[in-house]
Formats: sequence, structure tokens, C-alpha cells
Amino acid sequence: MSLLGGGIFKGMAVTLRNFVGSYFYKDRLTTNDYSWRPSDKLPQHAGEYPKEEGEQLRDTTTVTNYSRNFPMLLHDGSEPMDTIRCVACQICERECPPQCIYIEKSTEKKENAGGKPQFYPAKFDIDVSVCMSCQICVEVCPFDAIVMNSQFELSTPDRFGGLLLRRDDLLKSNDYYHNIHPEEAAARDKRIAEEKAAKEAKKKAAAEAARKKAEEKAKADAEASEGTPDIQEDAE
Amino acid sequence: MSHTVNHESILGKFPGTNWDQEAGALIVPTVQAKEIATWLRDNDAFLLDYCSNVTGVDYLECEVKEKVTKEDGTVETVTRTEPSRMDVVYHLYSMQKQTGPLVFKQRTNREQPEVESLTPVWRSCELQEREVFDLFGVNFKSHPDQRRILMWDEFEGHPMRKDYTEPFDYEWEPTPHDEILEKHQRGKVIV
Amino acid sequence: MSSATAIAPNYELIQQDGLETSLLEVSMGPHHPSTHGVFRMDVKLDGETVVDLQPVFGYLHRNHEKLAENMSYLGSMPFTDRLDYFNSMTNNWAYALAAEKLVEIEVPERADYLRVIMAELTRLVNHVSLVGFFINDLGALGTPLLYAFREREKILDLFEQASGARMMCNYFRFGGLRNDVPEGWLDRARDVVDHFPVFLDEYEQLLCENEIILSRTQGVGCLSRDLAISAGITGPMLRASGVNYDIRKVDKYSIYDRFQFRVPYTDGNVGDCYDRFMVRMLEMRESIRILKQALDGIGDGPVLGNAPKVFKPKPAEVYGRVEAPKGELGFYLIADGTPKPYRYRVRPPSLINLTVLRDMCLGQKVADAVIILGSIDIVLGEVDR
Amino acid sequence: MSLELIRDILVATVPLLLIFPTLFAFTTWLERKALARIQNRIGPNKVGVPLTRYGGRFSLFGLGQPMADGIKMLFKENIVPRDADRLFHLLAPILALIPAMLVLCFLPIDFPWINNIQDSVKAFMLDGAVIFFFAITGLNTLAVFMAGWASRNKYSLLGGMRAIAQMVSYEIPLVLSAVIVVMMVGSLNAAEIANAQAGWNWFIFTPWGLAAFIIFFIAALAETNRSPFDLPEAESEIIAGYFTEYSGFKFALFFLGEYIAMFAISGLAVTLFLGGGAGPGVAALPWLSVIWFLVKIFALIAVMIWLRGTLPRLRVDQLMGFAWKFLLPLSILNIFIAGSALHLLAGGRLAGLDEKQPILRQLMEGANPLVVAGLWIGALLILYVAANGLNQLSRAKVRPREYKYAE
Amino acid sequence: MSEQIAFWILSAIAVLGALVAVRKRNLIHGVFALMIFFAALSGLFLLLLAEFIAAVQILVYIGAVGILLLFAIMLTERVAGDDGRRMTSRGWFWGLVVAAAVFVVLLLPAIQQWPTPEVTQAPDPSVEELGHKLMNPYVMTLEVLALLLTAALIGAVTAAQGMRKPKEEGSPE
Repeated sequence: MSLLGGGIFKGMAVTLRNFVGSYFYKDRLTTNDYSWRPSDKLPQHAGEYPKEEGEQLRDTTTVTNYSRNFPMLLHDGSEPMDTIRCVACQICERECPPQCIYIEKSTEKKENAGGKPQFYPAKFDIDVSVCMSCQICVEVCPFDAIVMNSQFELSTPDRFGGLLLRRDDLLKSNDYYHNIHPEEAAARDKRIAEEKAAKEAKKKAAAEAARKKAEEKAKADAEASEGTPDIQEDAE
Repeated sequence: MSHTVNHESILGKFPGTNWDQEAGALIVPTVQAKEIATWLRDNDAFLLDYCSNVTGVDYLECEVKEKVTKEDGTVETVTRTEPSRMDVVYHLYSMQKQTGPLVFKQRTNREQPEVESLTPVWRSCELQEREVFDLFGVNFKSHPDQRRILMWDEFEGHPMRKDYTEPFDYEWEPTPHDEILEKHQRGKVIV
Repeated sequence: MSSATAIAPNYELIQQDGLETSLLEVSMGPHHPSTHGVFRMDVKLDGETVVDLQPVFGYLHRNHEKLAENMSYLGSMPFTDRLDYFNSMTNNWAYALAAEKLVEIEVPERADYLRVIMAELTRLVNHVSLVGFFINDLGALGTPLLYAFREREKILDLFEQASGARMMCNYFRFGGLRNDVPEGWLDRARDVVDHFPVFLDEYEQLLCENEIILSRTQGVGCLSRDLAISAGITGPMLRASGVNYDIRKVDKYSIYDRFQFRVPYTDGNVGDCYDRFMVRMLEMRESIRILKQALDGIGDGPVLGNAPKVFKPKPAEVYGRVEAPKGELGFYLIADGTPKPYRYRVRPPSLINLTVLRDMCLGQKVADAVIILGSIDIVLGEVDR
Repeated sequence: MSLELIRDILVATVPLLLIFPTLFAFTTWLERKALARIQNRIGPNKVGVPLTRYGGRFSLFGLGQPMADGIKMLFKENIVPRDADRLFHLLAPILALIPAMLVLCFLPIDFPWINNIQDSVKAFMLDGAVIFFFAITGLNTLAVFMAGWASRNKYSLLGGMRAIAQMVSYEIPLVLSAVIVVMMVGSLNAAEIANAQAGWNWFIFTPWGLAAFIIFFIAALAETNRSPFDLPEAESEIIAGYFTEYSGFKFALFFLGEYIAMFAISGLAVTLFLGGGAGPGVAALPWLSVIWFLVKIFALIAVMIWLRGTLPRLRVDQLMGFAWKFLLPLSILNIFIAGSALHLLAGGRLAGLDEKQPILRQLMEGANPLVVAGLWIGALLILYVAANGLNQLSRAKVRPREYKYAE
Repeated sequence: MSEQIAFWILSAIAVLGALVAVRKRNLIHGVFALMIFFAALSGLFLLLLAEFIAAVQILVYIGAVGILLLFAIMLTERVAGDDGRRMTSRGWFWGLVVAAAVFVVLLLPAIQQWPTPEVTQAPDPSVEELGHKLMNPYVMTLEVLALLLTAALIGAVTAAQGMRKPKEEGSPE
């Protein structure tokens, strides 16, 4: 190398530039200061954490609206158990790679948001210590009943019961979902709306086709009863 | 895919080998294995100097339903029982000629699985053959250092065999998911 | 052949009469600051010189293959993230590539472009972190490592926005990707890729001419060409020993043949730690070239092809492999018509690259054994599976 | 034992015991903040006075961190390995601290309370300071080996042996580069050396002085196990070297010993090469010399921290090779050059120079500038060529390499 | 008066150190006790106002000889001396007799006040005086000593080199 200690001085020049730079260019400092919060706002127990809807850990600067953590069940209206989407079909329980979901189906049916009587999960536990937030359950769920939450402060004093989230802890409203993952929630709702529209359209088309077929049959009986000469003009 | 390796000349040169068309692999008797391997590595037509992957496959005794078309054209399924066997599969590549994988299998029985070790031919088989010994129980003749690689030395049994049943988990702790554990005991036990 | 018990062949310890010096047996054990995970080396030392070295594996073994055989094909995709937890995207790709060979699904154009972008970003993350850890093993107290992690943060944020998680992405599916990247993601990716060469120049100025690094890494842990080929070494370590073998160029899988990029390698007469370190630095620049071309060439369209609802392939046997940042990562799948694979085998580049650890470390100093292990770039999730 | 004598001794030494440990606390904060800033981090800023009513806290820029560390070290459990050599396990940190503290009183910092004590005590302390300095820092090697041996742990044994080899082989260049200054000033007394460099003619401005300073600084780094030479406590190879088995306050004592040794040896470097308390404005305000002395010490410590943030570690055999094949011959050559240059300059009246006047100014007026310039450049050239030659000799093959590309 | 107290303390430490060095079974403890003895000796030199000798005493004896002893100890086995081997050499009786004789000879001048030789001129213990003496009258002895030491150094290196002859010739560096 040219100068005896040339390489070492070049390296020291780089560290000096970084040392001085960190005072002027703030974007160099990537460690964001985890904001200090008075102790009363810290979560006491995963279960009863934010009971009031929509309250999200706004001031933690680390949670982006794409990050996914543990799953949560969705319900549409205000009263959770009336408008729950999950119908306890247990597909997610079968598909879950680490087997951390445990569902007990309800015996009798109940009216759900769409008015159709449906089963609902009497028990729906997710063992958060086993779940690896891989989002397979969200993919395989045909009813968009389970989506990923981004709540990560789940530390609990009790190692066993504390980390088993029961159905009531998991239930969150749809607009809470819009609050934490706006883009994804919007896309999902649009897709549901389209499917519903498509189903209605298909149903309407089927109903109409059935009605049309019924008319033709009625017309056909009418001709059959009048006589048989003009069969051929029906055929074409 | 890089162009594949033609295998007719091997069958010609070594009568003992045969070609398993369905799996696309060269079945080699363990006795001639080392000789064929060295020939494949040094012969200019192949120059398979890189053994990428060595693994074991365990086949249990099972009935296979086959559609057999008899002379008079009628198709009827006959069930044939496939004998249990253990395969050691080698994927060979050539780095100089950049040619595709030649799958090279050695077959042995499940009771005392004994296969010729190819570590003297390719050093890359050393650790992978130890793993097959550890997880499948296949004994590799003339392997320089055949010990368990992943399991601790006092471990009995070979976990990757199809008929391996888990020992009782003595470190079991009461966990919230014991309801789930019982459900598992009732329902499907991991084979 | 180096049998297990013989001490270093080229090192003969003269027993002075009346002065039997016993070898100092140190187990640089599972809990050691520079073994990149739970990996143990039983080292026999004569003073500072390594006379014998026995690697011990298995501390992180959870039998990933048995798990996969009792789970559906899709179920073991999130577990492939945990193989080499630095490059979850390339692990997913290797598994998806093998599975797609089973069922002959056709992957849409945009999905292929996004797959190449994700893989090359993972290669940048892996090489930057490796160089950081390697220089940290040399003794620089974290400065190069923290510069590397500052760049890695930017790329991990991109992964989080695309797949939802920073390291455990679980983003690839058979026949495409799980969901499309959010809008505005490609421009953010372009900014990160444009800034990366600036960072690399600063990094090279800090590291590549530093006399201490040069004298510490040159001539240490030499690996000859034929030993590398015979020991099945793949990836940057092989190219540092003089063999021009890059699976992206050999197999031309996915759409790598559309991009112009070069593969750095050496003329093979030394192949020591310095070559491995420099080959990775140069490979990062090539990855940036690919990324630029891919970001320009990406079009619109669907991201997931016509994947069947339940993945139940006909009985077949397939071996798919990908140029992972650490070497050739291969998946050997045997399907038997049920939704669960009959045999699921992962070919781990880190484990096989460790075959030559003992040959390279004999006769070197303790400090060199640590660096040689660092230059091999192992991740224990993949070694122990 | 007359009481004034005891009083004077106490006045001379006890303030040192208070000032330098507080400077140690300040340096740990400085080091962590500076290293953090080099690595684009913020550094400690969490320990502070909690103002609970407003919910925030005043973090006094992290200055609370050293206090917090000190208290933490006090309360940490004091683990002694079962079959360790208990007595020596306890003695080692103490023996690491004693020589470092002892050596501090040889530095010619004329604090205000120093000059009204009996000059017999002052004379005793400063006379022969240089030779006592090297004698007592030699004890540090003993402490390191005692720690390595007593912990009964393979890594600390390795660390202890490395430390001995390193300190023994770097003491020689250290002493030889100090010999040049003693040769120029003609006395071992630290105060005389400092006064001989009054005003701006410090010894670092002479070519052989500069070479000696560089060798002295590199050897000082090795002596206190700092940055490129921190082999005895190499985390990546032998965990924490000789103080692997230490925890709690004994570990803090080692830490304190290392930093005080850093202060002492940079203090000596300042006395020998950077003119002790000399600096602008000292004539007007005499107490300013103390400030200058401490500023120069902190400048050297800042360079040490800067090196710690940048450079990786040397290997043991390279460390030895560097000391014996590079520093030692260079310092011997430097002594010859300094000797011949001084002889040519002073022309035999070297003995006649009085100590009060700065040596260099007396030497300069005598000779005509032509000869002085020629000497200066000649010395610099010889030293640089010798350094490059020696470097090529021992590590000739080390060069960045070229790489091939395949399309 | 203060010198008397200092003298008695230092000599007590010296004697104690020497005794411990001899009696201790654990070699390491023995070596460190020896070093306390050297330190006490250097304190005595200071009392005689010969601070250069005191400094050299610390530098040479503790700094070099001590470390040399430690190196030697590191190479021997069974250092902790806790393996129960008793070394009772049979000739301890004659050893005692010889020790007593030497002690008596040393004590004779103190008992009979032999006329101590007049000190012609109080030797000036300062460093400068020492330097001049070394350079003018005794320069020859200094050079011979230097030669002797270098010879010893080279001898040590070749002895150590011979012990481990690495066979690989083409070893890098």
C-alpha cells in the first residue's frame, strides 16, 4: 500500500466522518427512541388490554401498518357475540402448522349478521406461546373471520394461563382492523363486497333463469294442452 | 435445467445396475457402488466430481394396486405387496461440464441396513452419510468417522424411520394447551 | 484421510525428555460469542496453535424433515423460514421451486420478477451481515457490524411491508406469491437500491485496505480447488477457491437468464479468508446490478398463478435447488399422491461447507480458527435443521 | 516521623486519589458516547433524575450512566469459581490497581496545593520519576497473570499468558523511546523534562521526537491492552481473557485499574513529548498549565477511543513480530539518529546547557539554519525508509488482490 | 526517629516474606511471597536514599526475575502442591548445622565491634554519579556484561526453537 499505515488512516477517516455526521444528518441514527410512558399506561394483562374499541398503541413508533403479530377474530357490529364472523368450521385448526388453535363448536345455531342461523365457536383458544404468526390461518379461512393483529405487548406474569388467549380476548371489531391495517382491511372489505355482489348477481340470475324456465314450462304446458301441431316451432 | 446426463452407457458398462424409469434413478448394487462411483467421477464422459446431496428414504411394507392390462385388453387392478426396503440416494453433478443431476441409489433391507460408504470418493458425503446413519440407522462400510451427528450419542432409535414412535416426553410440563394435548392423544397420533 | 484421532498430520510434537507437555483441550462450546449460534468446536491447543479440532452439531436439531412429513405441503412453508433465518425469502423460493416441479404450475411474469427482487435483496442482507460479523470476529468492536445492520434495517422494512414480517416472511406460495407488494413499495425499493453502492464504497474504504485486516486474513484457512469440489463446497466459498460455479448461471432457473450480471471468482491458487471476504463484497455489487434491471423490467399482472386449492401432487420424485447466499440450497421431495410429502429432504449448504473446517484450521492459531469459522458463514438453524 | 512530613505526603497524594477516579467515571461516559456516535447510535441517555410529576425525566445527557454502573457493580453478586485460588483471586484486582494509582504521583502536574509543600517531598517524588514509572508499571503484568492463573479457567489462562508475552515485549520499545527524551534533557526528573519544553518547543516537533512519540504511543496502547492490541481480553476468541471469572466490584476494580493506567501512561507521554503543562497563556495564568496538561491527556485518550472504534485486533504472533521486528529496531535506530543529531547540533557543549532554559531554543540559536534543515529532513527520511523497509521485511506478501469475473 | 520505625517494619516484612517463600507448599504462593521480599528490599534501599537502585531493584527483580519464575512455574506440573507428597530429605540435620555456622560468622562483627573500615567519602548515590562511573572506569565491564547477556538470549531462543520443530516447510508466513 502507498503510505505505511495508509489503509488504517483511511478507515479512521470513515469513522471520523460517521462520528461528525451523526451530529448533523439525523437520518443516520436508525435507533428510534422507544418512547417512555408513565407506568399506569403499561399493559397489565393481555386479556383485558384495550377494552375500549380502536385504542391502539399509537405512540410506539416501531409498529408499521403492515406488521402482523398474533391472530384475532373479527366481528362486524358493536356487540361481539352477535356479529361474529367465525362459524367454527375448524379448517384453520387443521391447517395451523404448530397446532396452536383449539376450537369447540357450539351445539345450537345462532343468527349472525347476515340473518342466517350459523354455528359459532363456543370456545376458541389460541396459545400465543406456540403461535409463530405465520398467517396460514388467515389464508385458509373461507369466511375472513381471522386476521392478524399488530399488538405485541403481551407480556404476562403467569406463564401458563396468561399466554392462552380466550375467544373474548381475541374478538376485535372490524373498524379496529381498519384502524391498524387500513390498506389491507380496505382491500379485504372490497373483496367481500364484490363476492357478495357477485353472489347476489348470480342468485338473481339463477332466480331469473328459474323464473324464465318456469314461464316456458307454463307456456309449453299451455301449448301441449292446445294440441300437438306446432311442436316444431318450439324446437328451433 | 442444465442438460441432463445420459445413462445408457453406464447400464452398458456395468451389467449389475438397472434404471428405475419412474423415479429416473440409477439403482446400483452396494457391492459395486464404490467402483462405479470412482468410474463416474474420473471418466471424461461424465466427470461427476460433485456429490451435492446424500439422503436416506425408508419404504415400509405396503400394498400397491396396479392396473394390469391382460392379453385380452381387460384392465383389472391386482394388489402386489411391495417389500420393505431402505434407499440411500446420491445426487451427482459435474462442475467442470456443468451437467445436471444423475440420481444414484443404493438399496438395502430395513433389518440390518448396510451400504458402501462413498466418502473416499467424494468428501462431501462424510457429514451427510453420518446424518443418514444417525437418523435412519444405515451402517456405512469404511466410513472414516461414523458417529451420530445430530442426536446425542446415548440416543436409541432412529427418528426418521417411518415406524419410529416418540419416547414419552419426560420433560412434559402442565401447559394451558394440555386440553389440546389430550385432544391430540384422542384424535391423531403423529405416526 | 484425516481420521478423527490423528493430530494434525503436518505438525509433530517433540516430547522433550522429562517434560511431557499435555495439549490444552478447550471446548469453544455451544455458548461462545463467536460461533454464530449453538455450535461447539473441541479444540486441542499446543500453546496457541490448533492441533486438533472436532466440530459438534445437533444443539438446535428439531427434525424439521419429520415435521414436514406429517404436515401438508403448505404447512411446512413457514418452517422453511426458520432454516436459514437470515434468508427466509431464498429458503421459501427453493421449496416453492421444488414443489412447482412436482405439479408443473406456470408462475406469472410479475411473480417471477418479484421473486428475483426478493432473493437479491436477501443476498444483500446476508452478505452485509456476514461481512459485519466476520470483521467483528476479527475484533473491531461492532462498528462495521452496526454500519451493516443500519443498511439491513432498511431492507428488512421493505420485507415487512411486502410480507408482514421482517425475518419470517412466509411470502412465497406454489405458483407465485401470497400477496402483491403494496403500491409505492417499488419506489422505496429503488431508493434503497440506489443508496446501497454509496454505503458499499464507504464500507470498502473502511475495510478493504486496512493493514490489520489484510495481515489477519491473508494466508489463513487456505482451501484448494479440488478439495473444495470434492467436499461439495458451494456458494461464495467455492468461488473464492477458484471454481466458477453459480447455480443462477448453471441452471438458469426462473428468469435469471434475462439479466446481465457477472460472477466474481478467483484464480484458485490461494482461496483463503481474504478471498472469501472479497468475493462476498463484489457479489453485493452484482446483486445491485440485477436489482436495478429487475426493478426497471417489472410489469403489472397477477401474482399468484392457477395454484390448485389443495396441493395433492401425483407420485413423483424431484430435486430443486437455488443459489442461496450461503451456497446451493436444495429440496428433495418424494410425493405419493397424498397432501403430505412422503420424503422431504433439505440439502443444507452451511452443514456441508463445514466439512473442511477441520482441514483449514489445523496448524493455525486459535484466533484464526474463529475467523475461518466466521468466513464459512454458517447459520445453525440450517446446519442442525 | 515529623507531622509536617506526613501532612505534606498526604497533601501530595490524596487529591490524586479523588481527581483521577472521577476522571475515570467521566472517561467511561466519554468512551461510550463517542463509540456510540461513531456507530451511528445515540449512546447512554436513559439514566437520569426521574421527574415523576411531569412524566419525563432529565437525563443529563447520560452522565448518570457511570454512577449507575458503579452502583450496579457494587450490588452485583461476587462469584468466585469453586476451585479457584481464593486468596489470589481476591488479590489480583487490587494488585492491578496499586501500580496504576502509585504511578500517578510521578506526573509533574503542579496543582495549586502542590507548591506550598516541602520541596524535599516534591523533589523525592519527581526525581528519577521516569525510571520509577517503568519499574512500577511492570507490576501490572503480575496482576494480570495472577488473575489468569487464579481463575482456574482455560480461557483466562490463555488470556494471562498472552498478556505476559505482550507486556514484556512492548516494555522495551516503551523504555527505549523514553530514553531519547532523557538523553535530550539529561535528567530523569519529570519536572525538569516538562520545564525543558516550555513555550512551543516541545520534543514532538523534532523528527526523532516525533518518531519516538509514535513508537511510545503504540507501545502504550499495547501496555494498557487497548484497541488493536486488546488480545488478553479478546471477546471473540477467549471470551473475556483474564477477567472472565470476575464479577461485581472486583471486575470494576480491573476496569478502574485499566483506565487509570491509561491516564498514567498518556500523562507520561504528555510530559515527555507534548511539553507537560506548557501551552499558550501559561505565562500569564500559572494555574492554566494544569488545564493544558489534562486537555492533552484527554486528547490522547480520545485518539485511543477513536482507534478502538475502528481497528480490529492483531493476532498473537503478529503482535510479537510487530514488537520485536518493527518497533524495537526502529527505536534503536532512532536513538542513534537523535544522539548523532544532538552531537552535531550542540557540538560538544551539551553538558554546558542549563536546565532552566528550554533545551531546543538553546540548541537552535547556536547552529545556522542550513545545517538544522538538513538534519531535520535527513532524520525524517532515514526513519521513513527504515520503517517501510522493516514493514516489507516482515509482511511483504500482504497486498489487496485482483479478482476475475465470469459473464 | 521515623527512619528507625520504617527500617524495622521493612526488615520485618522482608524476613516474613522470605520465610513464607521457603515454607509454602504452593509454588505460586511461594513466588509471590518472594516478590514481597524484593519489594521490602527496595524499600530498604529507599531508606538509604539510593532511589535509582530501588527503582532498578523493582524493575529487575520483580519485573523480570519474578515473571521468569512464573513462566517456569507454568511449565511444571502439580504446582498447587496439594498432592500430599512430603519431601523430607534425609540430610536435614547437617543442613541445620551449616546454617547455624553461617549465622554465627555473620554475627561476629556485631558482637565484638571490630573496627569498621572508615568510610572515606560518603558515596553520592545520585543517578548522575552512577552514570559517570559506569561510563569512565567501568565501561569495559559494561560491554562484557552486554555481550554475555546477548549470548544468553540467543542460547535461550535456540533452545526454545529446538523443542517444537514444525515439520511443514511451506507453511505460510
